[in-house]
Amino acid sequence: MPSSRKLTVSRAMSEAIAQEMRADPQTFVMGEDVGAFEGVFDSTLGLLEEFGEERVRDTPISETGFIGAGVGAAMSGMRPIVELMFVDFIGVCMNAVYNLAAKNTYFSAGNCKVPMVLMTGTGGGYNDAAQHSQALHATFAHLPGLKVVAPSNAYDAKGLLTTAIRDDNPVVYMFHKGLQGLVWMASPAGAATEVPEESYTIPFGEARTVRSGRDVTIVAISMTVHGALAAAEELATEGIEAEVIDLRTLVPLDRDTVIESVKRTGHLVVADEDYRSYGLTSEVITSVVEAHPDYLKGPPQRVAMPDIPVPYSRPMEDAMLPNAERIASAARHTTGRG
Amino acid sequence: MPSSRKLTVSRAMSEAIAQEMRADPQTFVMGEDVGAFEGVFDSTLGLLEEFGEERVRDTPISETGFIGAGVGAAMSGMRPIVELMFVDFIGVCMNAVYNLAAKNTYFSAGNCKVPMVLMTGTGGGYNDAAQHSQALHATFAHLPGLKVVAPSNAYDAKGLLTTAIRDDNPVVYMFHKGLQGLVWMASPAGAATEVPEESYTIPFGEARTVRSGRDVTIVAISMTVHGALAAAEELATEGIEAEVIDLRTLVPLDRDTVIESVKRTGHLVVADEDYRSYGLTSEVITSVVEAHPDYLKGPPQRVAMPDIPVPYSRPMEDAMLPNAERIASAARHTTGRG
Amino acid sequence: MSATKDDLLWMYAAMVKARYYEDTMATVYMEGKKPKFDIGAGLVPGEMHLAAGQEPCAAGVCVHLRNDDTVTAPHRPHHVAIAKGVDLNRMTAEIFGRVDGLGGGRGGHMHLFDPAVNFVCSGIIAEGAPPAVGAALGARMNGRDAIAVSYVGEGAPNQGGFHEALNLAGVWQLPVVFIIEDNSWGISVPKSKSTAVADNAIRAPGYAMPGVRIENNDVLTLYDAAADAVARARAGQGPTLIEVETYRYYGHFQGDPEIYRPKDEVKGLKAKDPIDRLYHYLMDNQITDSSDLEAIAQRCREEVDAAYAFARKSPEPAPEAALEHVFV
Amino acid sequence: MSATKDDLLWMYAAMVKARYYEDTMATVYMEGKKPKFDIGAGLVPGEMHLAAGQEPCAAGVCVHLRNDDTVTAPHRPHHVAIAKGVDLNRMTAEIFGRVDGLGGGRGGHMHLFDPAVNFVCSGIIAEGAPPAVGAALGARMNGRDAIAVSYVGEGAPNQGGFHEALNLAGVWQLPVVFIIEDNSWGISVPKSKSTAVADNAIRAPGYAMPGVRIENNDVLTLYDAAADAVARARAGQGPTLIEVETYRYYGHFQGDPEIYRPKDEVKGLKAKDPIDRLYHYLMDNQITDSSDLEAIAQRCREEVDAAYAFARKSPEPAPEAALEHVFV
Ligand SMILES: Cc1ncc(C[n+]2csc(CCOP(=O)(O)OP(=O)(O)O)c2C)c(N)n1
Ligand SMILES: Cc1ncc(C[n+]2csc(CCOP(=O)(O)OP(=O)(O)O)c2C)c(N)n1
Ligand SMILES: [Mg+2]
Ligand SMILES: [Mg+2]
Repeated sequence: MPSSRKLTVSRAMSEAIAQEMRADPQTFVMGEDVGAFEGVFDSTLGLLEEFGEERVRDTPISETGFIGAGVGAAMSGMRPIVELMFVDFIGVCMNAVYNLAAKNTYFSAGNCKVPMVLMTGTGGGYNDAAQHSQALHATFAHLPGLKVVAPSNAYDAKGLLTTAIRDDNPVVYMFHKGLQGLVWMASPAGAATEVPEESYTIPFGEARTVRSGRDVTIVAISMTVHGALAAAEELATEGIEAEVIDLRTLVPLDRDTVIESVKRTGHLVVADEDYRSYGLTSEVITSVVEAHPDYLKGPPQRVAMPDIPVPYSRPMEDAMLPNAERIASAARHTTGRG
Repeated sequence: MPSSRKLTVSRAMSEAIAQEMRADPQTFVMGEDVGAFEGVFDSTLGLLEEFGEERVRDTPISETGFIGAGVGAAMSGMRPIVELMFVDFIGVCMNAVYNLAAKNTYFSAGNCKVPMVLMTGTGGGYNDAAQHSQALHATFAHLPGLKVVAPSNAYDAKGLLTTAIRDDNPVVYMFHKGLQGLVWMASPAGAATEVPEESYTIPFGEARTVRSGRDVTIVAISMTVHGALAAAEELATEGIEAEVIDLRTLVPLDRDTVIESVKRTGHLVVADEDYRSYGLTSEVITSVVEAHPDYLKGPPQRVAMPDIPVPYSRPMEDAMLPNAERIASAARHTTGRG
Repeated sequence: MSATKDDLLWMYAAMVKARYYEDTMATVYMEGKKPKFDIGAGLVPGEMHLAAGQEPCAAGVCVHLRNDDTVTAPHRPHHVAIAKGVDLNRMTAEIFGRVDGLGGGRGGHMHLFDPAVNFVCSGIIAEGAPPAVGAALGARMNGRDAIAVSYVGEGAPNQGGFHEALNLAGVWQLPVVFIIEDNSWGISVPKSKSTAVADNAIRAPGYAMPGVRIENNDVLTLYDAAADAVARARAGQGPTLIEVETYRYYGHFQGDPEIYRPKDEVKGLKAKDPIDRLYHYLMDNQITDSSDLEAIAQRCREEVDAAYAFARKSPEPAPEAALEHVFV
Repeated sequence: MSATKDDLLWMYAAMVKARYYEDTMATVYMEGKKPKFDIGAGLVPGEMHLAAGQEPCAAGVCVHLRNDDTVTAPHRPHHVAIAKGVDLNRMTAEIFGRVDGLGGGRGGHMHLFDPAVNFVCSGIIAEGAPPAVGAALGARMNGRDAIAVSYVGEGAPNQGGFHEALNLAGVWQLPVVFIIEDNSWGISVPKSKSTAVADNAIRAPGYAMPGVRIENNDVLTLYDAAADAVARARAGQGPTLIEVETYRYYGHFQGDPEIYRPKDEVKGLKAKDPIDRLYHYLMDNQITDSSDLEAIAQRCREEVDAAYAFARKSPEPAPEAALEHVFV
């Protein structure tokens, strides 16, 4: 009988990694503070103890070096899982990701492959300011050759990470710090979930309809899924039934599930913690409109971080982050009930 | 009497820089091969000779170093113009741009400013493959704190560059290699234009309607402006009158001009050499739809680089780049005349 | 040892002030975070990196600097900011996220910008090194004899941007002094696991600059080495690299469980506390007396207390103010 | 000098083949680009970086390598690819952008991938250094004694990623050999303007590895130095840095106006051509005779000619094939 227990996202991630490392000796973890510290955001809990320093490898603060080394290791038959501590640090190493990991398969017509996972912490909400609070979803999703994953809960976190590790392509796995279930950072109630003990995968490119509803479609990802669900509860008390879709992956993007939902609801809100312009929100809205310009019965809404650096101070950050209130109000607006 | 002569984009750029360097001793140029070589894409023609090595400064291949140095120089009162030879190289130095140049003004509540221009060559079409042919417009435009400019012709190139140099904010000035008018690379006829000798500015955030038309709005930028114009000529012979809008800047983005045009034409095609997903095309389409969901009478169309690394081989690259034919066919499709 | 009495007392004050500032912050930071520690809760949210123990690195260098010299500091900036003369009230208000903060609450403790004394800092490792080169370049191009000092931790020299900055400063022979604060830890990673060499000064010849290593967190030898480096820079004789062995008393950030370091490491470090040592040096050499030193310490504490009081009183920013100052 | 006759003749062949390959390419590249040079026109479009003159760097190192050793090469890769044994037909077809190319025409001359001999290259400066470290790490983790060699030009050591790779290789003591091909130019920028030191070998101690400089493009001294470096790496004794003084006969890319370098520089370099010198060495020391050497050269030319013929005959890819192989 398959058993499960409630796990935080970080425990679910660590478990996925441990299971894959047990199954395949070519799998290893590398990054800053992934060893004795067990990951600054607990993504490598228990791994050093079980697998030792060679396979759970602390690195210097040399992201270009060790991510590039990950690519080289992956191309020579290993399956590295490399951590970029905060996604904000991508600026020092983006080349290794988008010019190297993302393109070598193509350059070689598939004769070389890069089975590497880059896992990285995203998001704000705990006042860490503009160099430690970004989501940057679209920064990765815009660049071809990378699969991009951003789970909202522990069940998905484990299944998607297992899929990522087994994928023969480079996968950017973006975990939200505020969903990890850290003892030192608040996380929403829905982030920790029942998680099966055995290993399982979740296919990329399949959004999950988290809540069904007939009046408005709220598309969300990562942290905003929780805001969207809270907004849906609130809206339900007002007689608006929201359908909430958790995209789970940005690349591949499950446009069909969104389109099918909007066909029924006629209204669309997209909630994303990344910056508003040139991001996920416009990609989702356009995907619907270009397929079926007549599905939308009201103006689609974006709820996203405005085009500003993430502010430090609590009142400012709170007012800028997408949250249940802003999502609900967008839903009211587009359905004409605001 | 103000005089003008026909200039290539590269001569127009070099002239703008020279005039600003004459006017302000704090202005200087720095980058790889900007001195004796006069810029790999001719952006610094004649500058070494006139201003000398100190103000026209060849750098090591250290983009993080010299762009970061540009930020430091700018914050200490200089007005550096820094060249990143190919935009594709942003991966080795993105941090200096988006975490440093783009955010210091905000962090300091405007007490510090970063009057730096980062000029960089974009685009494909001459078979230079996936690490030397990207447009990456949205990669910059997505990140707050940067103004992003991409001229399509010599007149705009000079005026926008002058505006950029005088701006007290960091400006990313993206010039398309294929528009420069290099002796060793083909460029479209419309790229070189009459250019006034005296200095002038063009405000950011003002799109230019290059051609008026009542049937369909084609929004373009940089190289795709020329494809859009050629498409419009072609469409005119079929009785479809296209309005062509040259955005000129991605940040700020002149949404109003596009919306006003689509209000009249009811149809929208967006042409961009950058990757299709999570880019300019969806941003423009969404900007129209969220403002006025009823303006569009047909499905909006994106003509962009597919989500693939830019292929090397000529038949493949030719088939993937946005061109007049693909733009015209998108216009026919959305107007129902395809 | 060449330090004048004035310089010695100035350094003593800078160190005492920084120490008291950090110890106060350690307490203040916990306000509203008990019984359960939540990084986003309380009076001062977000990450907090304190520099208690590292004061010599700040005082021994900044004593030689002028307002028009630029300093770029990393994520652990308070001691350097204090030694550089950053406005303490507005700095503290910034850390509190208040309207009177240096950035009106937009930046917080890793993003302190005080143009009056040319102080900047940033949260990305080694990010400050290239801008220091740029500031030095600007000064030289304008014929000014201002210099720039770039501070980083010992984890940073393995970051590409640091290397690029050193090479630029070397090839252009710019007036930059690079200070590496070697507290032997980069979060949980010891220097021996991050750095191919034990002593980063070994790398200096690779950039055509002198390299010096200061042992034992000693402010007096650092004073001398920095005096040379600053003088060379000001005279147009090019850059210098100085690595300082120093101590980190607190965790990497407040809340750090510190599972990675030996329980008694800090106790051992505190036994050779650099402020105590300077105190005894001043006393033993009869440079001053204990009442004088106590008066200095008292003034420092008052200044720090006043800064915290200022910050507490400063209003919270209006939420929509977040939309301002993206551009000037 | 320890090279066996076999090794000497192997190096001679590798150098002759590479030279003939590049000289042929220089001609072929111009097909369809006359009278007006247009980089996007002709049989072989795009940028073209030729390595004529730099053959010793390739031959003197790769002579010591096995198929399971990894080589990462930069934008100027042909001579190294040839010495590493990359499939010449498919390499040439790739440069021609044809279906039989190593990447089916997707990559072109800067992106040659031949997994059969573990050869990769890339167009971003220093981008190959970290992957070489990773390949070496993979080998060691699997208990294999394969090593990795990273090639860069002398412009690349000032790029952050190169530094990070050297430190990683040093701190983890991995089997990597770093080769710097110092042709003294980074496009138009001379080494003296890009690099704080004249000799990059000076930087090696900063990464806890030996550093060697080979003067005068000499394949024989390089052979020895590389033998040591490869042996050390294979034996688990860690990385080595070798900088080779070498010559670039052509412009940075084909079409380069070369306004930045003295008109007679290349003439001077050709007077001490490394292939000529090896030829005379082999003759003078009676290691072989001229007919043998001519036979070798003849075989090389035939192989190269065959590769170009193969490429010419290979079909153009279908346009829509561009959409394939983004993912495996
Ligand atoms: C590019 C980058 N990588 C990683 C981090 C995360 N990080 C912040 S501080 C730190 C350790 C820094 O160590 P060190 O340079 O020795 O400074 P210390 O904290 O000891 O003062 C790390 C890894 C970062 N801020 N930037
Ligand atoms: C990060 C990066 N910056 C700039 C370039 C452009 N570029 C290509 S080759 C080159 C010069 C390289 O010089 P060197 O390393 O000496 O190699 P060589 O061309 O002499 O073989 C430059 C600047 C690049 N490809 N990548
Ligand atoms: Mg440290
Ligand atoms: Mg060179």
